[in-house]
Amino acid sequence: MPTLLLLFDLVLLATLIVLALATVLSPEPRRAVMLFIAFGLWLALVWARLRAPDIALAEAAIGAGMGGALMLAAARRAAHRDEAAGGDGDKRA
Amino acid sequence: MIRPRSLHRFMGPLGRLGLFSALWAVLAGGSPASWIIGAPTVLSATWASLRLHPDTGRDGRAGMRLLGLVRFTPFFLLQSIRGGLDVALRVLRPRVRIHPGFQSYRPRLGDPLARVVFLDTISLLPGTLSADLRDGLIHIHALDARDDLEPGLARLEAVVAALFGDSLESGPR
Amino acid sequence: MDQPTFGLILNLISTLLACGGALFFIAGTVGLLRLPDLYSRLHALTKADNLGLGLIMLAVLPQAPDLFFALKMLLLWVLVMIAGATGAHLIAKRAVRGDGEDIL
Amino acid sequence: MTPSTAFLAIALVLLITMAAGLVRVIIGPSPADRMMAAQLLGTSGIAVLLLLAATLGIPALIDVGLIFALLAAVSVAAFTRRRIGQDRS
Repeated sequence: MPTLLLLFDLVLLATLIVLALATVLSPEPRRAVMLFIAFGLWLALVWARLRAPDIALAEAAIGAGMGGALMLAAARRAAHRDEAAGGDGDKRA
Repeated sequence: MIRPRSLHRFMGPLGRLGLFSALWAVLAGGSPASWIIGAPTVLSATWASLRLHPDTGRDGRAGMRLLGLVRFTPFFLLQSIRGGLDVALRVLRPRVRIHPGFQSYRPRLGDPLARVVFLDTISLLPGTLSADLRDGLIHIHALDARDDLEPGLARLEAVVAALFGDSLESGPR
Repeated sequence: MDQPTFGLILNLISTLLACGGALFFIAGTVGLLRLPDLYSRLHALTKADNLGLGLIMLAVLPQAPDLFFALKMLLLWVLVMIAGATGAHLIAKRAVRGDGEDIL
Repeated sequence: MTPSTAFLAIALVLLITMAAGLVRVIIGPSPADRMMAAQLLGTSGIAVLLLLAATLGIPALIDVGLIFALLAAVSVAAFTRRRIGQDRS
């Protein structure tokens, strides 16, 4: 059981770090937002594993939920403005 | 036309109040102190739902029927198990065996709420996914478009119609 | 039947159900990665996942501390099913109509 | 084998499945694919939370699962929202 728990923690942490890196390094705003939502979910899982359900609740609701929805809208608007300005849209990836 | 009498109407103000109260009791874990927050919440939820969806059903026709629910639930569970097994077996074999494509179906359900339930349950039926509802025609994506989906959909529609006490003879809109 | 045997059988059933649930989750993810087009992937997502969650929920159900917890779990499953089916329909509709695909 | 050990092992399997699903978030190709993968993440996350709640003995974790379900619905609705005036249906 302890070994299994350690393995669980290692997978959880490794994926969290990979997700954070992928989010920060993503060149496309909308992909970054999607990865940010996934990151928020994952971080909530980490808090749950640390026996802190209240913080996990806040992270999932505010960090991933509200923040993600707002950032989706913002990314959409930014891409729209780029396109309206005759730019190359969000095809910079 | 003689309409089947609703045994349970969830659509009236009192019915909604009861429903939201039950929901709160489940969410809050039945602690009496939680009703300090729960009572205002339940009241405003009832108010908001009446405001957003004021149609309490023409002479109670839109009410959900207990008998229909008893018939609907096992049908739904069985179909959802079949749907999951079907898609899992298709995906897990070495060569994925699908012939995706679109078909369309004309629903005969008149009640808007019943239509929403119908659309959602189509997605849980084996091999079908409701993609669009336009001009009274449902566009359905099928994993195997060579099959005829008509009989299965008609059966599902009959079960949903029974759930809402809706008659299929009313025709499209 | 005495108490320990009953508990053992219950545990066995729980474990089997959870394994079945995990199998459906694996099938859903494999479908998501293998299937060729968006609509087919949606099929794998909605069906396999809802069933997988249902089985896992049934497995955890005997461990529930009280009745309210069990009811809450059932409620959670129903909500996920409604949200999943509606979400799949919305995503498919958006793809069929092709609106906003270039914006986001 | 006690069920809690088995539950933990299955939670680990689900975690690995979720990590595999992340590949779809990263490669896309369309935004809808990414959204779908995020939804899968939510559902599997709820399953992991349920298993953790049973293994660690913290019933409150199910509330986090409820928020996950809410989150999936809200983000899909935000994602599929159409611009006003684009489509009148």
